[in-house]
Amino acid sequence: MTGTWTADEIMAVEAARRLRDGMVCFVGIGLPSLAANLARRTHAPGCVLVYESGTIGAKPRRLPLSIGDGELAETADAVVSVPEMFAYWLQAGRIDVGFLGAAQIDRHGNLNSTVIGSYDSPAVRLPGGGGAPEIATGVRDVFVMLRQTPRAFVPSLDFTTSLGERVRVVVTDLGVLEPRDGELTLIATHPGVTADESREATGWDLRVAGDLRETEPPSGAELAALRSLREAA
Amino acid sequence: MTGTWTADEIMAVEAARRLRDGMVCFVGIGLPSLAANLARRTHAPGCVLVYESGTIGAKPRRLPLSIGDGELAETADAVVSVPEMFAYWLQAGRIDVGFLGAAQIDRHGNLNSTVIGSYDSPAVRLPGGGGAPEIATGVRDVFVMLRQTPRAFVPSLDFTTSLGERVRVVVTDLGVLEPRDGELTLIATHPGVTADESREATGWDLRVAGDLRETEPPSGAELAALRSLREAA
Amino acid sequence: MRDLVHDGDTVALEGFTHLIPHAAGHELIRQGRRDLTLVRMTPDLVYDQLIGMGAARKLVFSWGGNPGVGSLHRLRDAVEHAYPAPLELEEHSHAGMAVAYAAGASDLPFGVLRGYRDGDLPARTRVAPIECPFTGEVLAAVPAHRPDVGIVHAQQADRHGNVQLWGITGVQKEAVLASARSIVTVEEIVDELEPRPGAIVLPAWVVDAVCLAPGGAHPSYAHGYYDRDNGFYRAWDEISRDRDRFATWMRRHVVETADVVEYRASLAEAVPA
Amino acid sequence: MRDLVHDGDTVALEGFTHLIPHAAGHELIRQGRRDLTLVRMTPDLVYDQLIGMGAARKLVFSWGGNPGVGSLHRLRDAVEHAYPAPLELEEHSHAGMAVAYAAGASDLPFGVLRGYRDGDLPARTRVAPIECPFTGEVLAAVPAHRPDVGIVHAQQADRHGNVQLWGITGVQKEAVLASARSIVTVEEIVDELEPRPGAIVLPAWVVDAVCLAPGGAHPSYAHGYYDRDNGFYRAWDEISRDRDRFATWMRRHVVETADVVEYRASLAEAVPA
Repeated sequence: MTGTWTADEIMAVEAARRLRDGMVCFVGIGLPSLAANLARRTHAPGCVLVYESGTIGAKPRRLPLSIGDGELAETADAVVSVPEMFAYWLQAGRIDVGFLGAAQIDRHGNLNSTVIGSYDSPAVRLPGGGGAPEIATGVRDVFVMLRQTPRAFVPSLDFTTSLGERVRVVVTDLGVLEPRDGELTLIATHPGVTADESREATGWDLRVAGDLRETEPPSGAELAALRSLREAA
Repeated sequence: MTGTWTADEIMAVEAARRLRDGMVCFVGIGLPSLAANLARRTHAPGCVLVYESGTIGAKPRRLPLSIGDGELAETADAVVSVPEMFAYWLQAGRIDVGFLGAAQIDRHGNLNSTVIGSYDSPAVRLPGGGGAPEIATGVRDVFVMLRQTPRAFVPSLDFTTSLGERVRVVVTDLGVLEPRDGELTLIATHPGVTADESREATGWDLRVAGDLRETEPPSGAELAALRSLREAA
Repeated sequence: MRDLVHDGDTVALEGFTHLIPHAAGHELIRQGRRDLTLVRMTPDLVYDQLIGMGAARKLVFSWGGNPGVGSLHRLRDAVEHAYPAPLELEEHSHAGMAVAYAAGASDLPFGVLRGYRDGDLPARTRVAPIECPFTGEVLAAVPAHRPDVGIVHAQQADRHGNVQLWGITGVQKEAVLASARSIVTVEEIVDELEPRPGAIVLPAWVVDAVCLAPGGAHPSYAHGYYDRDNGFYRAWDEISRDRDRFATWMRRHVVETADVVEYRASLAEAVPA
Repeated sequence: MRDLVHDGDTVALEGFTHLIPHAAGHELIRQGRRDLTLVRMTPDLVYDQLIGMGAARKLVFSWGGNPGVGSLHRLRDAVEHAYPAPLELEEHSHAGMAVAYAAGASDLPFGVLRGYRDGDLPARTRVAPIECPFTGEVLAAVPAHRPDVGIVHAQQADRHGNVQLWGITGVQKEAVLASARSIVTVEEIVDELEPRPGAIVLPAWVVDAVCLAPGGAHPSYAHGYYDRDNGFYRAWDEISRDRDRFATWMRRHVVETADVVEYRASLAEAVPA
């Protein structure tokens, strides 16, 4: 089963690998949830999943389809109210890792999930910040998962929804970026992707690390765990 | 069974009579709890009892011995945390009546439950305010229950623990005081007690209402309900 | 509901991903309410419908998407093209909304959080810096939410009107307690509420009206009663994308149905077609 | 516990009328802890004992009586006569203590309430006026409680260290989450926690140590396990009134017992005598 995988799959695998056993993760739906649940099923079974709907220590048997899935409440160690979640758990600094996505990212890891165009007369009204502004400043480490295109990786955001100061890694469909000297820098490309392709998919002049490496391909075990998770959903 | 009753009994009966069906009462242990439970068993079965331990709508089958009695939690409509109790329920103005006691009261209904003597070097260190400061300003009507002596009914408090501005009635072992023109005024004496006896038991020059009346004696039904409550405890 | 919600009111229909009060939203549409200020952390389909039907003047929110699917097209159309009417936005973060509801439930004029730091959101919302009098740290103050009417959906009420909901309970207690008036729709009315793990109970004396509305959370779910209709959320993307198709759908399934029972029946009929 | 509580620490033993962590208090006495700042809404017998044994330098509290009985004589002796040592007081109202714990659990430097208005308490506690930036209303700010160690007693832990308590849960969650370190004593350790109505769960990763201490709330109670020992509360009035009698009692039942099991056994022996 190795040798062929989708962009979503390698993104989930690369993000999952960065989670350690026992880490407490604030998880959104979609790719972050896939990555975190994959980590729990592979190398980090003790990874604690926290969803902003109030479920702490959820151990879903199938991939949840919304952050408020009943499965999360049924398998959680505790279910708390939303005000408690944001005050006692996120703001209090109890979360190690928070995942964020966005429509736009800049070279400092700042994110836009609010509007394309001007705020008052937007070309595209996006859903908005949701939990992101306080996740971005309340967790220890922010992991961003985002497909790499010039429209998403922009020199200047149309709107700054959340700050990039705690962004430790950006996992894309083409490779992995980490901040080096305050600027997101390409540190790994996925198998079959060149640094130039990654630069072309970036709206600013992307720095490439001197020690650029290639992402380790998803293992058979990783892909099997990932696919069984998705099939169960 | 009428015709003879204790000071506690007539105080409980007089306080209970002031509770109406459906009123929400913040109840402390001792006489207030006795009064409120008596009201529920006589003319106000829908009186809602709230204890600061977090029990809302408690319907104790026997008189609780502490404000955190397990019986209260078992029979309550809801049990909430102490922070929630003080913020969402008391502070939010959802409570109609709060009962307070104290070591000292002045003519404006201000109460002292903190110290006798000076704060830094007290003759008697009392338990302190507990819930009283915010009960006194957070409920609509404050009912005070307090035995009337010159040591308790003082011209000037040693310490002001809670404010008298919402005190609507003071029920004592001798009679009933209500504020008239900003000063507590004797409006009723219990059967067998004279206005002079009440004045002698007061450390300031007690005003007596022109329409002073005599408290209606506890009825047989009231006393029976009261005594069965205490026996069950 | 006709007596408790008026044109121009500020109304909060809450339910965080779970127990979303769709039946109540539909009833507001049937009654032709106008100029509402709609408050809700996640507008979801329930506000997409109200906005698309022209019931709203203003939206107070923190995340306005179709969860797991994409955009709320009626919300976007209102913001991007003022269709069917302009929509004023008051935009928060989730944390800010939660604190604002909790402050409202506590009858405090504001709540405090460590948030709204830098970025462009603070300039677009109602937030003010507030300094800790002890440490000097500057935090964010948000004004309390004090809706005219709070509306939630719950699993059960008893015959006295006490309400119990369980599973993910979100911000529903705060939404009810922060509001001047409140309405609860329920899956069923029972003789006595059986205490449940994780439940919150709203005593009858803080609720103004309880309405029986079985299935009233659809397409959201009611823990212990029915699952989320994920297919409907996906289908909504197509239904709501086109103005006319949306209007036709709303007419058939909401405006021309009398209540939640007829609404559910109309959907069942539509599926084979 | 020896590793987690040090002389000079600020320690909060919480449990509002229910689940008072007496066994933990006794262990602090056996270990001879000194100069503690003791934080607790209702000091109760557990702090009367610690204060009488000279373990405390300061008390942070809101109501210091023997509930339903009268005074805490060791607390009074310390305040009125500096015996066995002077005791500094930081006095709050219940509402202020609750807000201070909630602020600590939220990692905010302060909390806000409508309270501490006039009267003599504001001058004797840590409180500051704070103005609402939106309405101008002046409210009270209290500094957050951030104890070094939070200690609570619970009914159950599972083998992973997750803790569940139910019944009246008071301010225990806040006390644990506001503290830098935390210790939970439990009635029993079970294979799996069965969700209970009204329960709060503290995940293992917010608790530093779980200690088995069956009966560890005595003379307080553990809902579902044993009742409050009202007779003991009444008896304490006499025991604690006299300095020597108190010292003798503490030596026999606490200092010279090894743990909660021996403590309970020593009480059983004492009753017939």
